[in-house]
Amino acid sequence: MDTVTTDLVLSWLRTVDERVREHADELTRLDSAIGDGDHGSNLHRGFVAVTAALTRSSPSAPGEALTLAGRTLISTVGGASGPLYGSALRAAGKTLDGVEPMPGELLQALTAGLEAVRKLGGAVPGDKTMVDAFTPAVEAFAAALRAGSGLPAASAAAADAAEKGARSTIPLTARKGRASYLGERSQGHEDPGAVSTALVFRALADAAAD
Amino acid sequence: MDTVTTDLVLSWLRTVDERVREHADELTRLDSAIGDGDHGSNLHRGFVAVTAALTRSSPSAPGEALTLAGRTLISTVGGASGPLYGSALRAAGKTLDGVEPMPGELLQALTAGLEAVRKLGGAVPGDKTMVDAFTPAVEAFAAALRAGSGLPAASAAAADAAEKGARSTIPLTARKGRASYLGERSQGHEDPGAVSTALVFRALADAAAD
Amino acid sequence: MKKFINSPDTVVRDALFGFAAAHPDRLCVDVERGVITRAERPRAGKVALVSGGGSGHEPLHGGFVGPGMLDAACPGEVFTSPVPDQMLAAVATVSGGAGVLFVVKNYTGDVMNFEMAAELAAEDGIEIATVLVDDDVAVRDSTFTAGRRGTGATLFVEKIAGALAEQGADLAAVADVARLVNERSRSFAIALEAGTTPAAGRPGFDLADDEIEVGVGIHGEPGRSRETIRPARDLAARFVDSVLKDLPLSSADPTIVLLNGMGATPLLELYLLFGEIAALLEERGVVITRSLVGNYVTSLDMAGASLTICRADERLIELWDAPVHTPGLTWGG
Amino acid sequence: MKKFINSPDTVVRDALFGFAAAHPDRLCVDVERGVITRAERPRAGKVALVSGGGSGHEPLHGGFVGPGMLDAACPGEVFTSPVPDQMLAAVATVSGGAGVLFVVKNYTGDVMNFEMAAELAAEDGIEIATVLVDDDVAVRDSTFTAGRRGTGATLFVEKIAGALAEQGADLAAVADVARLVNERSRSFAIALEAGTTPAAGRPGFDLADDEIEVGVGIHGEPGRSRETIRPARDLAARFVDSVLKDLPLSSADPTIVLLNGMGATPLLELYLLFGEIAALLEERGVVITRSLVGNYVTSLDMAGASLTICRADERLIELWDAPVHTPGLTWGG
Ligand SMILES: Nc1ncnc2c1ncn2[C@@H]1O[C@H](COP(=O)(O)OP(=O)(O)O)[C@@H](O)[C@H]1O
Ligand SMILES: Nc1ncnc2c1ncn2[C@@H]1O[C@H](COP(=O)(O)OP(=O)(O)O)[C@@H](O)[C@H]1O
Ligand SMILES: [Mg+2]
Ligand SMILES: [Mg+2]
Ligand SMILES: [Mg+2]
Ligand SMILES: [Mg+2]
Repeated sequence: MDTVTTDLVLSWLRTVDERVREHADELTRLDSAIGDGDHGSNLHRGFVAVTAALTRSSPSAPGEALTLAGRTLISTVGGASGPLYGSALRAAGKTLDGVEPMPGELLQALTAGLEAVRKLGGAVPGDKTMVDAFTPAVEAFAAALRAGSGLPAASAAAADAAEKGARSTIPLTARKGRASYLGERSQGHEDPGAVSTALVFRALADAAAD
Repeated sequence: MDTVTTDLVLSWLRTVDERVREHADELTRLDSAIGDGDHGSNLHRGFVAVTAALTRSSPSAPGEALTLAGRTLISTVGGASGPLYGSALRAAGKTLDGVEPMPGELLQALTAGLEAVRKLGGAVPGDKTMVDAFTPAVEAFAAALRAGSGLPAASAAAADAAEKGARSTIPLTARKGRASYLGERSQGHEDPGAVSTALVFRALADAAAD
Repeated sequence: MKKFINSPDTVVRDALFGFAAAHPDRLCVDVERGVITRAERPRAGKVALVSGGGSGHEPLHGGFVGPGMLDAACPGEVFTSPVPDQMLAAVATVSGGAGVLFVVKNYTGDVMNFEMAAELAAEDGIEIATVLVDDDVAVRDSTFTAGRRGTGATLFVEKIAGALAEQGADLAAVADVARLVNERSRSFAIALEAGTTPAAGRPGFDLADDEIEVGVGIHGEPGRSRETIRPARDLAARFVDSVLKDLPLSSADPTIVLLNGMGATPLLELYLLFGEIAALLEERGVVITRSLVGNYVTSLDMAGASLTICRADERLIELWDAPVHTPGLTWGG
Repeated sequence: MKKFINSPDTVVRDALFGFAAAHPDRLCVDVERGVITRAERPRAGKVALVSGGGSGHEPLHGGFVGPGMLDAACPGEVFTSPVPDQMLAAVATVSGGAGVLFVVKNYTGDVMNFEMAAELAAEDGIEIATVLVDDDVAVRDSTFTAGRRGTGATLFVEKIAGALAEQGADLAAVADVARLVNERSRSFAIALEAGTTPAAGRPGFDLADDEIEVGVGIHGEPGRSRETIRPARDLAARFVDSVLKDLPLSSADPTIVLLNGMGATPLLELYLLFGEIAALLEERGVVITRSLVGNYVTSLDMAGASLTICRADERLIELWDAPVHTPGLTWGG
């Protein structure tokens, strides 16, 4: 079974909720170092609301689920990450047609999500933001599909790339978001948004692996 | 030479200034435990002003010196200790007539000082205040004179008694001053005002011993 | 200790220069004599209100000098009552011939220094009345001790007596209303962290990471008991129970409620705590007629709060509502 | 962490209940939708001012809602910008048909969330203008970064634009004056201790006993550099130099000067520091036309201060002096 079912997307989003909960303190600690120490609680609040919204309205298509999740994040998270993740999921959801889209369509959706983040936030790779994890993840996902991988393997490749991308932010000087206020003092710290993006992709890989 | 000369009184007051300076931190620490942590700086401020006032006006009689010192304390210290020590020295000074009074006259002056403190503050021995050092000091001074001691020995006896009186405040429950707010939690701490009173009598003993 | 100061010895003096610079149009600050008065000269025939006490409680008292409240304030050294010379200088400056009310918080030092000043002023033929503020229920009142401390109710007394004086009442009437407000007001405080005086350089007492000091005063004196931190809801009950025990209230009583921060407590927490206290008071049938939430009677950088309630009546509420224009408290036309 | 809270998750909601209880006569607090508005309904034809941002900066913004200043405030979670739904609810409540000005501090999150709200409101046919406040000189301004942060000047913008809106000016004029005030205002902050968010439970950064953080923001972000504590006189020079470098002033310029406490700094220290700053400004020929000393744009329990100066003109001073009646700022008839 290599299509993107509604169940798979629901399981993905539920897994993100779990992972964010588990890593909330870590995300907050990372954000304390170069930001304002709320990234963990921001995402936690958001994905708890997402799970609740999905349970309430049990969407019948993957795109519908992602769009609802995006809208919910926009309405509950605030901060920089709320509009960014919210717009990403909404854009991805709007791109995803039908009840069982193919992996290639998920790639388009992820690409649309990344585009939304880059358009809204204006960050490019190297600015020390979630874009530094998101971009290589989408690229790895695309490369894996091109190489003939199925959804589980492509998702795992994306998760690996996102984690590597997150780690790659450590030496960078932040140029966007709150960490940019620190200038060179932001060097030596991992970007919290890049780390949470890696969690999102790892959750996709785990959901797809089942 | 067993009279109370102006020089002796000036030397006494200067010695108090020195001792208060040396013990300011200790007095403040004691006051932090059961009060508001200012007794050291209060007395320090006061006796620096006393030394300055005495230098400025070089009084020609012991009573004049003590009265001036008392007035200066009232005008510069504030808090509870300012009016108490100030009134004590003023009352003592007013009692002390002539340029070279006898030790018996000093006893009368010290007694008047103690009376002023007790009248103004309303404390009795056992209330955990400076009265617990002042009272035995005056009694010991009186007893020594009665037993035929001269000024140096009587002053030393008074200082010993004041120090013992100060230590005797440790187990007491404060009933007057700021420490009384603590009720039984004031037990186990030495009263800062009793300790500073012991410094005053030790300074007298040292000045008289020269 | 990290503070915006030049030296522990010059804190009050240096701050007075800043106070003068900040309010040149409304206040007159005599740094040498340690007296803060209104910019306008005293109105003949108006009872003058003079207060004062140790510094470190700002905006009390200097921040309450102005139309509708105090005529003068005498700031002592940090946590140390002012000296009689200051009160005498204040009286000389603001006395309008109708007598002077001393508003004195009940601490041994304050009482003695104001008493000495009152005696000397009386010798100069100036009529002085004194109200002692003693509202803190954490301290047992007894004639054998120093009695209850004066804390939050000082603001109520200064505001309400100040309003009556502004209306032209005589000294007896102003002193009476001041005493009435004090009798009908009670306070209770809890500290999360002690404040640090510049002279001591370290906190007045040390608390563990989960400890609070219950029943503290405003001078870094330790409180009645040390307890474990609890949710705001539970602490609110502690505040309310302590005050109401000493100040029984019926739903027919108008009240003025002050939730006061001790200096380092964020307004966000004060509002939160006030919400819990208001809910509890409502449960118990107590009506909040007027309220004030903020840092008014502080204790340097102590983290904590105090609750003060005044059992008012229509007249006291009217006087409370009267215009006041001071750096620390402003309302009305 | 010791705070007057029930749980880190409910801090803002719980505090809003307290805010409502504290100001029942003047404010309307919609706890569910997270919007604070004036008690009176919007005046038809008046431009409405809506601001908001993360909580923890009280009295900013909720404490600045009232006649002469804001029409509505949207409090986000602690240090987290509010969500667009809040701004839309605020707009729906306070729009008087003459358009709405969003006052937004320049932080990525605030900018994005207000932008989304502005787009959605525009779709509903409501005219929205936005002013971005970016006064903090500690941050280098550049189009490649997030730009300067918005801090103390927010109070100036909200007060002055609010006054003009109250006078009946149209949206373009109100937005223009808001931008003018922002352009002419600069700020700089120094922290002695970081604040602690309820969520993180520990200070945003750790400082040694003699360390200070220079050029900090109001969200517990560390500053530009870590330095050794110095006397207030020297730190005053640091504040003044930093601001004046970016905001050249001649003795002909009227100024508005705000010395702002970050939450845990006693008023005594703020006044002391202000005294030093005022003396330095005088030395450099800068005239302080109006000043404000106190805790206005705070950062929870951060110990520290920020200096904001606005190069004003006669018109801005007039608007500054116009009556304002809010919980956090009150003057005039
Ligand atoms: N302009 C931007 N473009 C992309 N990502 C951004 C941008 N600004 C911030 N971020 C991401 O958002 C993360 C911070 O999110 P969060 O802490 O929730 O919001 P805030 O910074 O408002 O407190 C950063 O670690 C970064 O990855
Ligand atoms: N009523 C009183 N009678 C006698 N001594 C008193 C009385 N009240 C306080 N004292 C003395 O004053 C000392 C405190 O002085 P100080 O700290 O300078 O003043 P304050 O208590 O106003 O801060 C106490 O330790 C005590 O010995
Ligand atoms: Mg953050
Ligand atoms: Mg003391
Ligand atoms: Mg004292
Ligand atoms: Mg944030």
